[in-house]
Amino acid sequence: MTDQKINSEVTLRYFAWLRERAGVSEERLTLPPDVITVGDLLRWQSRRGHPFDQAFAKPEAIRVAVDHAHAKPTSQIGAAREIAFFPPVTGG
Amino acid sequence: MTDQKINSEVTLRYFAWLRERAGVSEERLTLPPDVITVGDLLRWQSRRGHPFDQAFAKPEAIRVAVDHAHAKPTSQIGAAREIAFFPPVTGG
Amino acid sequence: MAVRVSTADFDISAEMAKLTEGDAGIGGVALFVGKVRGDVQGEPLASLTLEHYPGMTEAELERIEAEARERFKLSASLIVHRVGELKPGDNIVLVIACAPHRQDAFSGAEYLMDYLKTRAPFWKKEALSGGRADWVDARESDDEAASAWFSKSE
Amino acid sequence: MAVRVSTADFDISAEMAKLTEGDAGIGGVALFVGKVRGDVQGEPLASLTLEHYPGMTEAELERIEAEARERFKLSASLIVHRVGELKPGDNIVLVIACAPHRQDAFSGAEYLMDYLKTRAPFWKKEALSGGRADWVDARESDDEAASAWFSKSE
Repeated sequence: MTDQKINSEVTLRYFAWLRERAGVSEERLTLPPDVITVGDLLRWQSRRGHPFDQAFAKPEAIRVAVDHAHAKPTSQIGAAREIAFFPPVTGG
Repeated sequence: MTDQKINSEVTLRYFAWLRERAGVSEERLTLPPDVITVGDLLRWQSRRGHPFDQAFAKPEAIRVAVDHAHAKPTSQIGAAREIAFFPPVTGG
Repeated sequence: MAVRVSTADFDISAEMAKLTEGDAGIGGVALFVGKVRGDVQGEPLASLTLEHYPGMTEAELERIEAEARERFKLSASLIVHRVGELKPGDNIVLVIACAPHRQDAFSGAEYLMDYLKTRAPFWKKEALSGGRADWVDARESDDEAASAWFSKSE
Repeated sequence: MAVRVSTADFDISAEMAKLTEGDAGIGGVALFVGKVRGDVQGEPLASLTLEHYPGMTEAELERIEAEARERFKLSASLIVHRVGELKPGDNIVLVIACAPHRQDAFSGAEYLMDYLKTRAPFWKKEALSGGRADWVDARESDDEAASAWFSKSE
């Protein structure tokens, strides 16, 4: 037994070309305990194996929202319930 | 007989409070030969007697259009057919 | 490209549909509607009467529209201005500027309004509910808004 | 104040009437309509498909609207954005900003559009008539238009 914080389950969502390349629109999983920030999460995705390694090969082209709000690489994931990955937005 | 140019008849029009103060919306007349510019015309109006003297007492508050185009005090009247007097515009 | 002076109200959707119909190059449409406010510095307004200079109004609006069209490469544009007696809440003016991209559409509509306000021969007379009626004074800020275009680089 | 995401088209006149009804303090209404252009760099467009992030879209649009309302003292405002498959000439987005005076209305509508374009989670996919379909790239000029508001004093 350790005191290490155990992350709870989180929903990951994917949009636009990221959804197409990841081959999934939504998944529920428990993140590893060393994934603390949005930047950690992007690195984890890029090392996750096919097809995520290719989808996340250029993390600078990917935007992240935590619980429906834009987040930065330095943002803490904390007790987030939903994290989304997508390219820069092109509405309007 | 002199060579002096004889002005032909011109229509003068008045709008908004200038129309109300001048007591006329439109008149046709021949301007004196020494009225060459818009500035001359404003001076002539201010010396024309009641009610024009009062209507034209503050020429800086009056705008002039010659043949449907905004004119300056230095603009030549030339062979104008219609000259209009009005306060600064307030549309929109 | 069109200008119109009218006692009747306008239908914004219909005017925009007419203006954009058949031109698939239009990506942005900016519109502005000026309305009669219900009070003048706190005193209730009974009605607003708009006088204009028939003949010059149309000529001046067409000049303003031609300038905006040239400056912002507008695909289409429209100015409709009402005259006569209007009530609080009534529409006064409609401008529409269509362009391939949004910035030109916005700039075109603002330019049309700024110059319409300083150059088109319309005059407003406000009748207050107390019975007094006064001609509206021209606002210096309108002249400033129009002359600011001279110093803009776009 | 309202935001709406919809597959259906909007009626500009009806939306504006609902927004201004009963508020006699409104003197200016600025509107913007974004439309689907018929070609992509010269190649004919077959259709444009808009994807969005339900839940975040509404939250982000409401944040943008609250900022514009506060910054420009808007009397009322509206954002309607369509999603799904659209054809050339179809409407994509409507923003309306109502204010006592025209400059705040114009600035409010421009602010809403600038931030909607850089922050609201919508993505466009263009299907060309030749059969190719590509996700639209974000334009750097959109980020610049939005960040320019930080340096504006108004």
